[in-house]
Parts: sequence; C-alpha cells; structure tokens
Amino acid sequence: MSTEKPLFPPLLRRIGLRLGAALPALFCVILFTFIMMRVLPGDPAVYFASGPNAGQAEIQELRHRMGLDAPMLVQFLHYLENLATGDLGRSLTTGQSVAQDMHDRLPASLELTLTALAFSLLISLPLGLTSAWWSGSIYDQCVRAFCSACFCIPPFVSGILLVYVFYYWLGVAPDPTGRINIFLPQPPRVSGLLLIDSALAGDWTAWHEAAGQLVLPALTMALFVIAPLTRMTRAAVISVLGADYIRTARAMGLPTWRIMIVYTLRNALMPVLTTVGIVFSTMMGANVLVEKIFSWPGVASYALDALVSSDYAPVQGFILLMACLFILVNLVIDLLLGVLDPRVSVE
Amino acid sequence: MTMTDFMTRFRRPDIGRFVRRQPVAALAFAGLSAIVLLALLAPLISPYDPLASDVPHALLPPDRLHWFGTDELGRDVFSRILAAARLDLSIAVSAVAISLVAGVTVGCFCGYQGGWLDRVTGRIVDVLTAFPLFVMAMALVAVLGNSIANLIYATAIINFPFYIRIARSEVAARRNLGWVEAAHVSGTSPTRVVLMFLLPNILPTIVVQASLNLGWAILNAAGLSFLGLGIPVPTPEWGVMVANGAHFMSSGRWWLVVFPGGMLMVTILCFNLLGDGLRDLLDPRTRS
Amino acid sequence: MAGYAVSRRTFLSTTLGGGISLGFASPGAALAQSRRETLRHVTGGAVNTLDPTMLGSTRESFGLSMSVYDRLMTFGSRSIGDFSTFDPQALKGELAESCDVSPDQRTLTLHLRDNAVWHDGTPVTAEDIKWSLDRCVSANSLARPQFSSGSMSSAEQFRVAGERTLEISLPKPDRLAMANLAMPYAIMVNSRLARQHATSDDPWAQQWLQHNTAAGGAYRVGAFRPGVNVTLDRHEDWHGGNRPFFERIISQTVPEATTRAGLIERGDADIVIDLEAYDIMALSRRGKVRIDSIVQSNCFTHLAFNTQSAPFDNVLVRRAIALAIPYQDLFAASIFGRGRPLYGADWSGHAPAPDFPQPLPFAQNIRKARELLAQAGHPDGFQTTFSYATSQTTTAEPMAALIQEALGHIGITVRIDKLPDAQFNTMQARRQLDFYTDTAAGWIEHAYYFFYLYFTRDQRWNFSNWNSPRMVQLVEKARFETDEAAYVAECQAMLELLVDQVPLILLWQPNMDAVTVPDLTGFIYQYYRQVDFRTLARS
Amino acid sequence: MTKPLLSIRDLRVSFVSDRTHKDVLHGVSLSVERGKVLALVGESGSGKSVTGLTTMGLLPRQATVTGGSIRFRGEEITGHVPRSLRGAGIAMVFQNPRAALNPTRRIRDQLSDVIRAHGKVDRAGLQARLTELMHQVSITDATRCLNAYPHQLSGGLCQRIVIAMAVACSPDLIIADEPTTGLDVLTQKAAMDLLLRLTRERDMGMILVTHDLGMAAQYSDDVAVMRHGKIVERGTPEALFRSPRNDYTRQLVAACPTATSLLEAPEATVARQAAEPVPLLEVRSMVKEYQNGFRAVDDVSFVIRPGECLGLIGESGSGKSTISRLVSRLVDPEGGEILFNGTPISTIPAEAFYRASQRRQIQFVFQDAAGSLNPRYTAYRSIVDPLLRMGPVPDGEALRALVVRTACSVGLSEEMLERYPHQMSGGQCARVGIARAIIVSPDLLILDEPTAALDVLVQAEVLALLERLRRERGMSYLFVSHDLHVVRMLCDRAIILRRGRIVEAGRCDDIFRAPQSDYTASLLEAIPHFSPGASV
Repeated sequence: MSTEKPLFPPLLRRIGLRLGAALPALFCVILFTFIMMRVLPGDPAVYFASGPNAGQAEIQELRHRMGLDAPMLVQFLHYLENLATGDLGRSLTTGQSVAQDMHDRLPASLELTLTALAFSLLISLPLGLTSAWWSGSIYDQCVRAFCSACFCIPPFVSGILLVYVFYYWLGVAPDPTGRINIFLPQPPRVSGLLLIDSALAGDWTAWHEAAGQLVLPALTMALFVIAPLTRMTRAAVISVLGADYIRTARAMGLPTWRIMIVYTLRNALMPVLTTVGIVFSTMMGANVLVEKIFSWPGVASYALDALVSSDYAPVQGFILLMACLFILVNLVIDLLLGVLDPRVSVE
Repeated sequence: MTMTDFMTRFRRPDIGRFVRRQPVAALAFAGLSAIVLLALLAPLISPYDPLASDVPHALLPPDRLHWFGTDELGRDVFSRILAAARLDLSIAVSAVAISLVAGVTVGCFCGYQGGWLDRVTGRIVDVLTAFPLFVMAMALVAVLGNSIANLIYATAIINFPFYIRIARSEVAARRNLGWVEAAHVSGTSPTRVVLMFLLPNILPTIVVQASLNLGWAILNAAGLSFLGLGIPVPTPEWGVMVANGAHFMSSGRWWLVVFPGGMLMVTILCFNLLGDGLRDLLDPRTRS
Repeated sequence: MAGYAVSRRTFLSTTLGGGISLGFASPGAALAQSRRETLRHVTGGAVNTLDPTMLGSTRESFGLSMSVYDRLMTFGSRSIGDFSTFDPQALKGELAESCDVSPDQRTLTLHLRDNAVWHDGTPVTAEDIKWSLDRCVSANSLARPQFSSGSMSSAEQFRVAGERTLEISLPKPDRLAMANLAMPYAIMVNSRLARQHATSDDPWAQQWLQHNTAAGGAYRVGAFRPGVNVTLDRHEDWHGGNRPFFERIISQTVPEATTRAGLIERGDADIVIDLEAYDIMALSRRGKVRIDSIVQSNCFTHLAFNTQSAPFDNVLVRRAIALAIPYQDLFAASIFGRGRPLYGADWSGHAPAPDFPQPLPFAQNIRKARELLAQAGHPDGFQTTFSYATSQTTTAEPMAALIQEALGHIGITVRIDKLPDAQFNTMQARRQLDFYTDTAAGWIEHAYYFFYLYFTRDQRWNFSNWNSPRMVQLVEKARFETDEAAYVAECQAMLELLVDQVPLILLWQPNMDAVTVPDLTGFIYQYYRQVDFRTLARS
Repeated sequence: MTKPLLSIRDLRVSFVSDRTHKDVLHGVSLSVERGKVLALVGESGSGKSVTGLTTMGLLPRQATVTGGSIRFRGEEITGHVPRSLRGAGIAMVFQNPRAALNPTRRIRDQLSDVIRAHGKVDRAGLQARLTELMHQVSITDATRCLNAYPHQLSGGLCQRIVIAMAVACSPDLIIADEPTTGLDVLTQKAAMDLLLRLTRERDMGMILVTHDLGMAAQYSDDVAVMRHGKIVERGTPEALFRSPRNDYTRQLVAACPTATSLLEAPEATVARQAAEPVPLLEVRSMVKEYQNGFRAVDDVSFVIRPGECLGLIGESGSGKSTISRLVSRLVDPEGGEILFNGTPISTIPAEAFYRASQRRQIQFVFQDAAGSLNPRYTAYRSIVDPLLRMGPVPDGEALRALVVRTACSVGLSEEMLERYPHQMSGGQCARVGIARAIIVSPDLLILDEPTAALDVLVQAEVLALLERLRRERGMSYLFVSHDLHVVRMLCDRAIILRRGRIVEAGRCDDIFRAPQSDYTASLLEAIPHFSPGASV
C-alpha cells in the first residue's frame, strides 16, 4: 500500500520474532504434556490388550511395541526425534498415525469453531456496540442479563436442549451425527472444510447439508462465548466513546452511523480482536462436550477418547496442535492488529 | 481513587445507591444470599436424607411429599439439591480461593519485578490460558484420582494462570504510578510496597474477578462431573444430577434435570451478574 | 435419511419458511430407493481396525469383520420366543462346506466350498486357508492365545490335503477346537493379496491389513474412516450363506446414547444395539420402534472380591456380603429389570444344571450377614473401597450407591471409586482392586470354558484373583473330558464350589436390546455382542 | 454594532445523577459577534467548558439544560442543535489535538468525512477542498499530511489539522476549548496565531475557552471571567487585566505569574546561605539512555549548593523529569556520577536505595499530587509513613504532634488529616505531598512540576508556601518546570534543557534579562502575556 515504508522485511522480522519467542513456550508444552501423560494412571498396554484371552505376554509385547518399557528420558528423546520428523506417534484407538488423524479431524474442528466464532461475533458485536452506546439503559441491563444467561448454561445442557428441541421435537434440524448427511458422498477434499470444498465442487446440495449440520453445534458453542465477547466489545466501545476523537466527530456533525461504525467500532475492534484470539483457541480445545454431543469428528473429542483410554500419542499430539494453533492464531491476530491499527506497525 | 471509592460504596448508606445504580446486581446479590443461606441451613431444612435410597418410590414426579420428585434410586431431589448447593458452593469457593492466593502471589511478584522473569512468566501464562483448559482439568482429575479434593485442585490449577495474569497486569499498571514511587522515596522496601501498597489496591479488582470466576468454577466442576470426573457417587452435586437426569429426559422425567439444572444456572447467573455489577461500579469509564 | 425425511422437510420449508430450513435442505428424492437397500447402523463405539486380530481392536471391529471376512465355521441360530440368538451347539460351515471329525476326535478335515471366491474374484484355495490359519497361530496377535484354548498353537497342525481340503490335527481331543474356527479372530485371508503387502519385518501383513482387507466375506469395505464411520458394499459373489438383503451398510459412530435413541425413533437410523436401559424404557413406552430384547446368555455382571487380600481373603466376609446385597433393588435400579437375574435360585444343595452362568442361591438376609461378619471377626465392620470403570457408569453408579447404603447396615463403610477405564483395567490386571463390579462375556458357551477363563490362573480375567487348587483340578479335567456325564458332574461341582467360596457374586445377565426401525427383521443375538449385518432385512 | 452571531441568555445547566442534582451553570449570558474573539476565562470547574459544550449540543447524557436560551444566527438552538449546524454552523477545536483525531483513519479520510457530512462533493471537488484547506492552515507538505495517520504527525501539525477540520465547512462560529493544552510553548503560539488569523480572514466568531489569562489577554477582543457557573466580570482585556473591578478577577490577575511578578514571602528567618565550597549535590556528565537507544539525558552536569534553589526548565521530552528521577535515585543512570554531600550515590542501585542513609535527605514532590498519594491512605498516614520507614520515630503523642505540626506548616488543618485523597482538592493533595516530603527534614527537595496541575490561585499559594519553607528550613530545591515565570520567581539559578542537553545555565535574573541562546530567547518570546501594550 504505502510506498514509503518497506512492507516486507519488518513484517517477516515480526513473524520471525514472534515464532522465535514462542519456541521455549512450545518446548515447555511438549515437556509438560509428556510428563503428564506418563504420570496418568492406567497402563495403555493393559487397556489395549484386553481381549478375553490376552495374557501377560501380549501385554508385554504391546508395551514393547509402544516403547513403554524404555526409560523415561529415552522415551522423551525418542518422542522429540519423532516430532522433528513430523511423526506424532500412532493412535491405538483409531489405529492410524496421529498426524493422519489430526489431518483428517482438524478441519472438522476448525470449520465448527470458525462458524461458531462467526455466529458469536455476529451476535456479540452488535449487542456490545449498542449496549455500550446506550450504556446504563434498560436495554443495556437486558443485554447483560441475556449474556449472563447464555454464559451460565453449561454447553452440555444447551447442546442437549437444542438437539431435543430442534431435532426430536420440532424436527427442523438434521440428525446430530457429524458433518454431513451420511448418505451423501463427501465433496472431494481440498481444504477439508466442507463448506469450502462443496462450494468449490459446485455441489450445493452437499453445501446445504453441511451448513445445516453446522448450525446447532456452532450455536451451542457460540452461546457460551457470547458473554465474554459482548462484554469485551461493550467495554472497548465504552472506552472508545470516551475518546476525544469521538467528541470531535460529533462536533463536526458526522452522521451517527458513521460515528458508530467507522469511528467507534473500528477502533474498538482492536481489543476485541485480541479477545477473539483467546476465545478461538479455547473454543478449539475446550468444547469437547459439544463435539461429543453432536458426534462431531473433531480433534477435541478425539483427544478426549484417547485420554480416557490412556492413549498417549493423540493427547500429546492434540495439546501440541493446540499450542501451535494458539501461536499461529496469535500471530495472525498480531498481523491483523497491524493492519487495523496503523500505530502498531510502526514500533 | 476508584478503589477507595469502591470500598466506600459498600458502607451502609450506599446500599441504597448500589441498588439504584445496579438493580440487576443487587437482585443477584439477594439471590445469592438466599442460595448460600439455603446451603448453610441444608441439614436443618431438608425433608429427607439426601443419600437414603427408596427404590420402590423411584422416579416419582413432584408432589406434596417430594417437592422436586425423586430420582432413580428414590432419593428426594429437593434434599439432594440442597446438599449439592453446599458442596458446589464450597468447591467453587475453595478452588477460587486457592488459585487466587497462589496466582496473586506469583502475579504480584512478577508484575512488580518486571524483567525477563516477568516476560517468561507472561508468555507461559499466555500459552496456558489458551490451553484446552477443560481437557487439562480432565487430565488432572484423571491423574490425581476421583475425589472432591482433587476436583478442587484441578479447578484451582486451571484457574491459576488467570489470576497470575490479572495480578500481574494490575500490579504492572500501578508499578510506576506516583504513589508507588512516592513509597520508594519514603524509604519503603519493595516487599512492603507490594504488600502494603499494591496488594490492597488491586484487591477490589481481584475480588470482582473472583466473583465472576466463582460462577465459572461451579460450571467447570459441573462439566467435569457431567463427564463423570471428580465427584464420587452418591454425593449429590448439581452437574452430576443434571447428567444423570438427562438420561431420563426422553422418558419425560423432566424434574430430574430442570431443578438441579435450574439451580446451577441461577447460581452461576447470580455470580456473573454480581461480578458484572461490581465491575461496573469499579470501572471509572462507565461512570460520569 | 432421504426417503421419508423429504416429506418432513417439505412440510418444514412451507411452514417455517426459508430462514431455518435454508441450512437444512434436502438431498433430494433420488436417494429414496437406494435408502431402502441401505442399512444405517449407529454405535457408541468405533471400528479401529479392519483386522480383528490386531492388539487393541475394539468390539465393533470384531462385529464388522464378521461381515467382511469369512471364517471356516459359523454358529447357527435358534429362536427364543419372538427373537433369535446364536446357537453354540449348532456349528456349521461358512467357508468350509463341511467338516469331518476323525473318530479319535484328533483330526478335523475341512472341505472348502467350491464356488468360494475372494472379493477380487480369485477362487479360495486350501493354500489361502493354510496361510490364514498359520497367521492365527504364528503372528503376534489376539488370535494366538484364543487358538491355544482350542489346542491349536503351531503351524504344523495345519496341512493342505487337496486343492480345497485342509486337515487340522490336534494333540488331544479338544471340545473347543471347532468352535475356535468360528471365532472373530479366525479370519480367512486372501493370502496372495496379503502376501504382496507383507514385508520381512511384517511377514503376516499386519500393518497393511489394519486399513485394508484381503477378504471374501459377504460385504466389502467401501470407505473406512476410523472412529467416524465405515461403509460396506455387498459382495455379490458370496455364497457362505443366504444373500444379504442390504446392498449397502453404513456403520456410524455416534457417541451420545441419547442421540442414537433419537436417530432410531425418528427413523434416521435403522439399528442400534448399545442404548442405555433408560432410553430403551422410554422408547418401548412410546412404541415407535421395534425392540428385540434377548438375554445375553454368554454374559454376566458380577461383584468381585480380591480373594487374596484382607478382609476378602476370609470366606466368611465374602459370604456375609453376599447376604447383604439388596439384589432386587440393584436389578431394578441399575438395569431396570432388563435382564435375567443370577441370584435368588433355590438349589436345595445341588446345582440343578451344569450351565454357567445360571442363577445362584443368594438372597438378601441382613441378620445372617451380620452374624457371619461377627464370626469373621469384624463385628463392627470395616472400611473398603468399591470400584467401577467409567464406561460402566450408568449401571454401576446406582449400584454403588445402593451397595454403599446396604453394607452400611452391617457396619461396612464403603468408599466409592470411579476409575477411568484404562486405570481400572490396569488395577484390575495388577490385582489392586479389592471390591468392584464388572461385566464379562465368554465367546464359547461351555461351562468349563467360563470357569477356565474366569476362575483359574494368574491372569486378568480371573476377576477375584482366586487360587483354588480344587477349581484348577476340575477345570483341567473337564477340558479334555470325553464322557458327557462326567463332564456334567464336574461342571456341577465347579458351580457348587463357586457358591460355597463366593469369590464373586453373580448379579445378572443383561439383555441385548436391539432397537430397530419397525420394518427391520432378522436380528440375531451373537456371542460377540455385535450386529451381524448379513441376516438383516427390510420387510 | 451588528446583531450578535451567538447570544446566550441566562443559561442554566445541571448534572443529575442518583438523585443528586448539581447546578453547574447559574444563568450565563454572553454574546459573540462575527470577526471577534470572546475569551471565557476561569479555573477548572468554573463552567467555561460546559458553556461551550452546551452551545454545541454535546453535553454528556446526565447533564440537562434547565433554563435560558441559546440563539445562533437568531435561531433558537437550546437543547437541540441540528446535526447540520455542527461543523457547518458552529465548529469546535479541542485540546490535546492528537487525541482529538481518530488514530486509525488517515487525515484525508477524516477531513473528507467532515466535508461529506455537510453536502455532496465529487472527487475532484473534494481534492480541491482538501488542498485549499491545507493551504489555509499553512501546511506546506499537504500530500504527506493527508496520507498520514495522526500518530505520524507532530502535535502542532495535528492541531492544524483539527483547525482545518473545524473550518472545513465554513462555520460562522468556532469554539476553541483550551486549544493549546498539551502543546509546547512554541507550537502553542503558532496554533493560536493561526486560529486568530482564520477568524479574522473568514469573519467568523470565536469563543476561546482557557484558563490562561495571558492567552486570553493576547488573543481576545472580549474577556468573560467565570467562576462557579457564573460570569463575574466582563470587559476588554486591557480594561479587565489592568484594572479588574471584581475581587476574584483581581486575585486571578495577581496570582498569574508574569515577567515581573514576585513571591510575597515573609522575611527570611534563615538567611540564604552563602555559597559554600562543598556543594550539596553534584551531578557530573550524567547520561540516561532508554532501551531503544534514545538518550533522554545526555551529558548533564550541575551543582546545587546548600540552601539554593535550582530551576530546571524545558519543554516536554527535554529530559527534565528524567533528571529529577535520576537525582532522587528512582532510576539508575547509564553514565556519570551523582555526588551527595561529596559521597557518590549513583553507585547504589535504585532498588536498594531505600536502605541508604541518603534516602531521608533527598525527598521528592510529585507533579500529580493526587496521584502520588496512596488512595487507601488517609492524609495522616501518607504524611507519617516516611517517618515510620526512615525514622527517627518519636513515641506516641509526640509522633502525632509532629505530623500535625508539619501539616500546619504546609497549611493543612488537623481535620484534613483524616481525609482520603479523593476527598481532598488538588491544592490540599499538593500540600500533603509536600508535608510528606519535609517531615523527615530532608536537605534536598526535588520538585517535579509541583504546580502544573493546579489552578492559578492555588499555584500561587503553593509557590509561596514552598518559598517560605525553604527559608524556614534552609532546604535546597531542585525545581523542575516548563513555566519560565514560575522558575524565575522561585529560583536563584536555572538550567534550560533541550533534548537532554543543557543549552543555557546561569542566574535567573541574567537568563531572563539577556538570554544567551536563541532557544531561550524564543521560549521567552512565545509565552502569552498580558503586559500592557502587547495585546492582539
């Protein structure tokens, strides 16, 4: 855009710095999860060699195959070595490599979370903006009550309730069994996000189906984060409204909508964006329950299943994935902030 | 100024003011007081032993004898809800208290010291807060074993970074304020500055966060116990009751979900609204 | 979903308008016909491998492999009232047309079906069968220990005796040998295809077969997404039994039991077998589905003690507890009476039949329980922990609460410990659980086999860690017993020993509740407790 | 006399919150004519800003107009200023220009927003208008400025942009609310000259809201002095400042530091000590560098002799505050030496200095008096705290007596001691801050702009207090300020700083009479003043 300042070198430098700073944290995460997974009670070998005739020999064999009989440090070094080559280990629950499982399932979680995020932003941005605009009014109090109400419904309750009402009772929602009508062929995988893939393939039936499947789980997820997002938006807008330039804009007789959108919301977006980053990564990992209730083939339910069966590799892989995702999301948000706020890109 | 303001607002003559300015929060406070009272008086007012089973009278709908009906073992739902209130509130309070004390200590120290230690802690805390905390809590309960104490620890541990973060930023924001520098000039030792100057001043903010956090802690505990982690049977707990009751939802036994679920939601709602109200009182931006 | 779903959706879009229904559009009526020919099976578990012998394979994998792979033998079926169940006595050929047993019962001669072909169209040969059986006893898999229970442990025991004939020689006559050939592990593999994917590290192609098949069963695998779904397409050249009705099977993982119940009730899924008892109650009350309730005859739920640790090493303590258990309440509260009680029998001293599991003569008698406990030296009771695994929560939780209460009456303080399955299994295998509940199912319904599996040897399935020389002796004797009367007597002796020593308390046999759409027929309860897709049909 | 552009009659405004009802304007009447500047002068809280905001219809929600009328161009606009009038009829220029501009929008867009808000313009027309505006506000580098974001421009440029915005739609009246707060003296002058020129050229009216009497005198045609929501005196600047009739006005004028004003202090009880060979404080080639390489203090050396008051003058960013914090050992210097009574104290790290014996002897008075008091301490605790920390602590009654005595000496009554900071006025807070510093009888008192946040009258009182204390107690002062007049009144010698370096040092009288450097000269020149004959 602007020709005076070289855009790329500082940009790349920023990305590099950010990623570099994240490495120690990443290592901590790896070490931490490794240790935690190992102190988890339950011998995975026993669990998996649980056929009625499996004896000690089979258990021992499985332990050996899983490398569980080596000293802890050796196991860890081995794990790091594998990580370096992109090998996250093998899941015993699905029998596939964890990397493959992640590759298969991450798009499902991403699609769900992104949709949920979009829903919640669509709801909370206007709510936050308007309740801040009329802060202290009855409307404001109502919005607050609504948000608190959304927040206090545990996702497991709201999920079950939504399914109950919209699927069993009204019958308007499709069955809560995954991402797309099971009888339809899946669109060829490009991005893994069904909405995108089916649109690319021009398969609008599939698109509608996939979109339909998304509505309820995304709404369940969204409900839970509406409160923090609205709260943040409201606070940000209120602080922007107190700024001198809003007063200037009013004094210059700018139309209200322009003050609201261009002057207020635009500036309030920056703190909101930071929150969105946190919300996004927590949603990705934390909504295990939603994925469970809607049989969503995502990474969180995958990790949960693995956790219950002491299948180490997927849980480690999952947490690592989350950490990487978090770093990535933060990076993206950082760059977005740079775009949104001209002041950031200068320092 | 805002802090003292906050404290003085709660002197008696200001209660009316609080009610006028924050009617919703005042209502929430009243509701919460009622719940706490019910929980405290539970052993006195509950009509039945919350643990005594009576299988022949299982799954009775609400009636004169059993106000909220009975569950699958014939236990009185009303008595169980009261007993659960006691448990849930104490879980939430102790979990929040533990993480608050630990988090504020670490956060104050880091925020005041600054430097590389602070930056490292900051980054770690950042990563931790973005962690799949719920999964982490699950793993923690799995590691530590199923017991109420462990549920409390798990909830406390995943809250811990949150308090570090608040305490850290609150302290860091005040570290260079005039009155802190004035304390240095007055010959105050750094420890004393943190304990006697900074801590009392950040406490109101922390208290507000804690009240919001209490609701979250209850929710978290309920979520974990919904997945069958933490609370051993037959201890009554709202999340467990909802989880069990959900099974009977489709056969029309609504009272097993509606009452405990309702209590759960009302309690969390009260904590949130109260915390929100307090925050608004505190936040100078929302005041004229 | 399409067929009848369409009308519902049409109704919707007219009443609710575009808003909501936009997202929930119909896939179109074109699928309606094929929907009738397609079976949608939903389950809480997941298929994790296509090779059932892999260590760690799930029960769903076993079930799936029954339709994908053929075995040499298979069990017939019999009717119990309106429903059907497998018949352990009626062994018949599947890939084998017939099986001759030599008079000394040490040689089995199997004749393969003439028209048997693999999925790729190549004919099944005795070489293939030899390789498959070798694989079972040689490869490091779950098949090896299973086969050893049928006295098959070495590749030398299998001999190709013709293009379509194979001989199995046994060291001793073993009553379980033939039944073992029908087990889920005994898959017959297209050896030519499998060998192409074998490596020197992996001579039995175990890696490759996890995600691929070299089979010749009634269905071939269309798509396999571990933990999500599997689709099967009918193998038109299959002759191992009657031609299956369904052209296509979709087996899908739906973790929430309530969701599965809803899918069935709304007709979106066709069959589900792993619903919770309370959902089945609700479904049956509303009557929109067909429910096949069949007692799982090879299965039992029990309370186990660690008979080698105090205080349960004292038989009096075990007897006292057996008298303190509120059986009726447990049966009603845990599984809503959906099963067959294994308590409260009237034996008058002797086991009436050589069967296991069967109802044992236990009933609640608190007064007597107190006396026994006092005799055992615990007049004031003691403290103990009752454990169960997370996956058993729905039945074990009310059970635990009732047991805690009941044992409280005789002074025993019970702490309840719910453990994640992995931890539970580990502790069970390491003998760290004192008092717990579990459910077991044996694949081969022979009384002696159950006793061999669950009451002898130092292995995980000896639930109560019971070391009774008398039991070991009886089991060893019964295994190779050729005299039927002696076998019956031995089995009865084992049963009586069990009642006397109470290493564990039998509670009940839960029902298999297969919930289907009303027009689905042909469900047969199978010992591996999964759906056999081949017999299902739409009326 | 033509018909007034704006006439306000008996305007009454009150703030309502939680049933409390506070009148802030009690019947204000004034009028502005085209081409003329009316200055509204008063201390903070006098209602001068509210008057401006009411005229614009920008009152906060809880404020209501309870009476009176505002007529603009003969039209009644009280309570409902049409949007079309704001910007196009009446425009406003705010203080702190950088904050008054939207930080995330280019200047071009912000100006265009204003122009488009009052009528359709095509692209070419818009560009022409922008160029013309830039020219009018004397911005030469128009393209760069238009494409820049506010943070990329200096404060002075930002203020020009704000002015350009204000005049963009050719309003008839400009309300300038403290238009130069936050600007340095030199920039301040430029901005005011510009505003005045535009007013004259375009024949607009202007209301100049300010607390600075000098500015009012220099740039207005009429002055109205406000106090407690009322106008107490009105008149031409000459008449008003030369011979104020009202008592309050008279006090104001007297308190305003000018080139000639002197502190009225009692005769010295302790005479100013003569120069002694050993200085109390000696700073040698001190350097303070920040992490980004910026040198806030660059090779600064000076001495303070016992009983002397040294003034440190500079604009914002000149490093004067950093020097005060270095000398008071709140931060560590990167180079150079600080000797106190001949002992080097720069070797003791700042975080350990609280233990040093010199801590008691070097005390500090902060710029933001209220902000330098622990909000949770009463005045008593704030004052007694240093004594408790550093001793010697007299026992029991004597301690309280000492605190009361000290408070008395700074003009605080005993009952004030039980108050919290938010219950005290700015002046009272400042007194507590001073009492806290002197209770341990320091030898050197560092005063970092102690009066910058105070109103003129209070400032005068505090300055007098400081002068008295110095004489009574024989302390030395390092007095940091941007206000040359204040420094001249209080200090013996002064140092002028610019960008971390000393540009001039010497006796105050010499510097002010005959500045050696051009910079000092231009600073002196730029201060608005109302000495006779200087107006307009």
